[in-house]
Amino acid sequence: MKEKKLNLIFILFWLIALLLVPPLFPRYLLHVFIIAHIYAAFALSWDLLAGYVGELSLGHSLFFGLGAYSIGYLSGKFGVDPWLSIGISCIVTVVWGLLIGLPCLRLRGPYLAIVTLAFQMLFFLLANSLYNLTGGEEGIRNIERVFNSTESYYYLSVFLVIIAFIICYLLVSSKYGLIFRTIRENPEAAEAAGVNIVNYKMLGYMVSALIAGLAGSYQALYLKIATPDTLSMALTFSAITIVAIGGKGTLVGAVLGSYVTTFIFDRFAFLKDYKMLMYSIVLVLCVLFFRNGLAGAVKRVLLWRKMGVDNMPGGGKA
Amino acid sequence: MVLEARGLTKRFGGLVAVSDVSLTINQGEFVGLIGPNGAGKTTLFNLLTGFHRPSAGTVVFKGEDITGLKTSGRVHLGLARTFQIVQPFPELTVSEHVQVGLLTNKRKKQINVQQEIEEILNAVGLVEKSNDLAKHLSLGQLKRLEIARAMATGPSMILLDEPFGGLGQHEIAAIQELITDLQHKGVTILIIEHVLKAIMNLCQRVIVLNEGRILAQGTPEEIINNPEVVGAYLGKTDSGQLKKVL
Amino acid sequence: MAFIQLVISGVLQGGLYALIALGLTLTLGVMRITDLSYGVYYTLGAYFSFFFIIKLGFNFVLAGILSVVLAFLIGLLVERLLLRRIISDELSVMILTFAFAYALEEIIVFVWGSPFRTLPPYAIGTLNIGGILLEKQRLVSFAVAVVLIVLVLLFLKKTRFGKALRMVSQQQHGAYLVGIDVQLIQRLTFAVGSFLAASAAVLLSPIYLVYPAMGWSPLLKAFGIVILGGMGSVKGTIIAAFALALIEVLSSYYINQSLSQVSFFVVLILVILIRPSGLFGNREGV
Amino acid sequence: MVKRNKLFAVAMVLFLLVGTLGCSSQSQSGSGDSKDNPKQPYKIGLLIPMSGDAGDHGQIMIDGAKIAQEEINAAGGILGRQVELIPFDSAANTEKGVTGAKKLIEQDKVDALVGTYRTGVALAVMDVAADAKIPFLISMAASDEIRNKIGKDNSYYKYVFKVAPDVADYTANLLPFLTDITKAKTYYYAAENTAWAKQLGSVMKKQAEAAGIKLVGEAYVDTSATEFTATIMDIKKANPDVVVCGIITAPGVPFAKQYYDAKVPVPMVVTSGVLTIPNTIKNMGAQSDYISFGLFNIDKPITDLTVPFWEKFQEKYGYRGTGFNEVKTYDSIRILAEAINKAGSFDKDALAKTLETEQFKGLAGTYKFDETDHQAKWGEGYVNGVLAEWKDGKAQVIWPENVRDSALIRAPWWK
Repeated sequence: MKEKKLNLIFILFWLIALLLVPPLFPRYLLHVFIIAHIYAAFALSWDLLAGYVGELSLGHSLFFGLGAYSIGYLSGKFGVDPWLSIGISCIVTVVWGLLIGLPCLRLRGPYLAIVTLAFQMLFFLLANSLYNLTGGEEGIRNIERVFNSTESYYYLSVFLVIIAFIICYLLVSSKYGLIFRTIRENPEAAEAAGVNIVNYKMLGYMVSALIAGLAGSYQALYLKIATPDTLSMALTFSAITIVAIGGKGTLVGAVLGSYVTTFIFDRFAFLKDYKMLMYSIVLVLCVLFFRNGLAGAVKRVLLWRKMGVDNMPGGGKA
Repeated sequence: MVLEARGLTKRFGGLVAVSDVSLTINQGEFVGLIGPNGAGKTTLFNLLTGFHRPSAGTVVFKGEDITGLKTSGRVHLGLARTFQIVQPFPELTVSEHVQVGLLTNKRKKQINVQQEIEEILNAVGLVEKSNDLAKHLSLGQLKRLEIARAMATGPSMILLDEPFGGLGQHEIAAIQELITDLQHKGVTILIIEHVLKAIMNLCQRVIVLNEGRILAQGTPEEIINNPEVVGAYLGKTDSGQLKKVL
Repeated sequence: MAFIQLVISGVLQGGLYALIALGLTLTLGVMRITDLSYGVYYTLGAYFSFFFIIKLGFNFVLAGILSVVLAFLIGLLVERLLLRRIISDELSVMILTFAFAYALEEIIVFVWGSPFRTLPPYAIGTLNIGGILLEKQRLVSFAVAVVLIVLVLLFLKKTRFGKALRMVSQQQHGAYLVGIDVQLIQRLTFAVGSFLAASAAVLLSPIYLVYPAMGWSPLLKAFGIVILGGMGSVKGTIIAAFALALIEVLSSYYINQSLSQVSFFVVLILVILIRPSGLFGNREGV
Repeated sequence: MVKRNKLFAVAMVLFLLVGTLGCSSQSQSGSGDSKDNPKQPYKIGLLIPMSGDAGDHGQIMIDGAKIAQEEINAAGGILGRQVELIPFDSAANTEKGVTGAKKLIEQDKVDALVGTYRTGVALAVMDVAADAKIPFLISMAASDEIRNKIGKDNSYYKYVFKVAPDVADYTANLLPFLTDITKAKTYYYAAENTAWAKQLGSVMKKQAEAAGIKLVGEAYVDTSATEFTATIMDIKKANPDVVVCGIITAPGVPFAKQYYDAKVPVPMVVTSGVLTIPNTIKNMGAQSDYISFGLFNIDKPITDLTVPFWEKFQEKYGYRGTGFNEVKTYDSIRILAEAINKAGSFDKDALAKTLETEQFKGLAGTYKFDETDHQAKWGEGYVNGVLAEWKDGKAQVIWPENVRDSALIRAPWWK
């Protein structure tokens, strides 16, 4: 139960730090923070599936894009109130999560990975080619402006990422978290212990879709446009990288990883072509040698004197 | 009658692993399932517990046709199992293994989970290991953990797949005791075991499977003296030799 | 007439699809991993032959042989240095191979740049047999692909290595017990997969074109074919490859040309949903 | 378990550290607002893709931009201020594009923005530029939607101008091939299944019909297609006088090769993209022969700037320009400099007024922006393109007549 209190302390500290950002930092960095928060929320949704349920969603940007396009349609095309649009687009992504998850989650490992990838590619293709419906490369525009100042968008992004974190945290620290981990560790044994794995995977999948969709619709709201980029494989790739760098199955890792990679990307913008190379090599090395990521490294440094690191309960599966 | 199988058949491609098996097991009974390697024992277990769908035949548990039910659904009805090759959750603690079983137990109100975990761990003798990760346990401890997890689901029948496999005399005795306790609590038990000696003492009835079919069933005494069983186990040798093996 | 022309085109295409998918099906069957970097060996094969033909001026045959041999060696190295460390962790393998595919793409951009490249044709012109047009290049590529596939099949059937490979594919634990060096078999199979992907690229890059992201599309096609045919079933893979190519060509003429890719995804998704074990797979529970 | 406390403490420290890092480097680079100061360079932010699938375009754009920068600086700069270029890799991604625009405007304090390759990026960046009241010259992104958006709210997008040709200009560029060169009565449109190619197709149809040319068939193929037997059979069945090709990405090459091998008896003209780039054609051998294509510029005396630019480019970088990226980036920067020089001040409103009213010389002709939607005008007397044909790996200009190398070279099997 101590852990719960400590996580609350983390959120509190984090929140205070985030509130200090606008007065202390120049305006451009607010934008970078906003982007980092969008990625953090998206990475959290991916980590929930990969790090806790143990399912690799290779087409995860599908839900990000669905969120973005939903708000694009509602606000940009039909002039629905943007706040209402966010709510509706969350429902839309959850329904899509259900539609896709329902048949797919019976499948395991490679099949699920490939089917989610196929769905994402299909939607990406359609977004690019169905001009009348999706605007093709131009995307869907004219999403209503909700704030005039970057600060307000920033606070909204803080709200978004904290909400995403809390949802994920509450889920994984409840009995559902334990059940998710049994599915990750050994699905057959979980089933034999009475876990209806399809139902629980479905739950994880829908919550994950909800958060990814929320991140996507926030991005569309902020940029006032939804383009096929939101459905791209590169976006999924960045979520995977963020989680791999931050530490899989820790949640804190997704947040840390997002700050680190976004700021590194920003600092090293001058590297041009090489930064993607650097990025992907870092990812390969993380998977090979640094499997618990930043969160794991922090844990290791703090605990190595006191007890064997391997004995840490609740740690992510290596 | 708790569990009944009628005409169970399982084909993998061209291979028939289980062929037209019918059996009944009564409330509170302790039944052994033996047979040479590749006889289809584990496949039969998988059919009974829902890991495999039968190619033909039905499974009835407590009067309900469960042929189409998933494994977890059968567990909720009170049909639990253990695995031949232990299947722990490596990164979960021992108490979490038990907790999962309790969480999914829908027939029972959860009043004091912590206390129940302790009780079960006490029963299997893992209480001092309750905060250890499963990956740090020995094989004997893992075998007991399997049984603890199955017990936590509140079963009225347990299917044990070689609970003594790979263990030493001492550990076998401990698990034997655990199983006997279970039986005394009224749990029906179906057990696959290679250590025949162990189950010959425990079982009230033994079913022999060979090449996917039921070869014989009866009391342990009848089985040992059945020439067909002897043939299946040892080719064309005499029953004296089988008795020596047993 | 139109129908015959289309069927012939579909068959010619199908041979190459089969070649690409064969390597993946072997890897999946023997290693039990989802190799998302499979397309990279296709890309590498194309860039190697580009390098040998254009930069060094080698002839096509020599360049092709060198390219596939290099791809084979890289496959060996990747298996040894990267995959072996984490092979038991399914999720890590997928993330690693996905990341590796990205990294290699970036390395190719770094070394050769990102523009489109083309290669000269190895056989120019078209045969006209009673109104049916047969491009010589596609005929040659089909012939080589068929020879390679037959060689692989013979190899699996006749040689000791092939038998061991099939044993590992069917019963990994059993293979251990009878004293087969499973690691060695897996490593060689992975390299053979790289070899097959690269050889498809060598045959196809003079017909298509060469660019860093070229490997993703064959990767998805190969996965689709393997899933259609049933994981680990060589026969199913080959039949599915031809079936898919024929469906593509016929549907694009008789239905709509823009739908071949969409219909590919739709068919793939449908098959997985209705019959997850594929058309010829028999593995239980997926 | 208490140790977890430390974990989060360290996490927080890390988090703040990263933030401070960002802050400190910011304070170094944010070097004051001394605008209009003749000592300060005039900063132009270039938003271009340097990585991702449009990555190779970015370098060509920079190469073109650098020549403009050198020329302007050699001629004394913009009202005495030297030009400084600050590129940012937008990776052809909307979010990165907006990030780039914000960084260039808020951190690097650029005076103007030039660029964007993708329409989606341009549409998002337009708003950022308009909010910050920074002049933004769109150099490559072509869609009509950009000028529609400007036209609808002309006062908000006061400083946004579109140097890039419109969709209708891409097709107008091809039209002489049908009317003057081949005197076609019918054409077939083969394109890839993207919104861009579909837009091209519908605009082309309108323009062709106005010229009395009928569309007799069309095919939209996948962006990953490799096998075109069906398309070619359909073309033969439709029996057009000309094939217009809108397959501008990867499948363009196998299509052209198969088209050549199948000896389709009619000429083909390509709108832009992969088949117009010398690098692609280089190793295609005979299979690239007889492909005609539209370009925005080539080393012919279209204006007096053109030939010197192409020579300088070739000499400086050792490769030939593509006639798109480098030309439009160069022209955008030149226009910006010329407009400020003409306006005689750095005042943005004066600049916008000058851009709206005056004419400017570029490589591709004379730029005159529409007063309401700020689109550079196309046609005789304004900006215009050229048509060329590949033969033996070289681009032979076939139109307009005053600069052409030769008439259309006919393949032996054409009807």
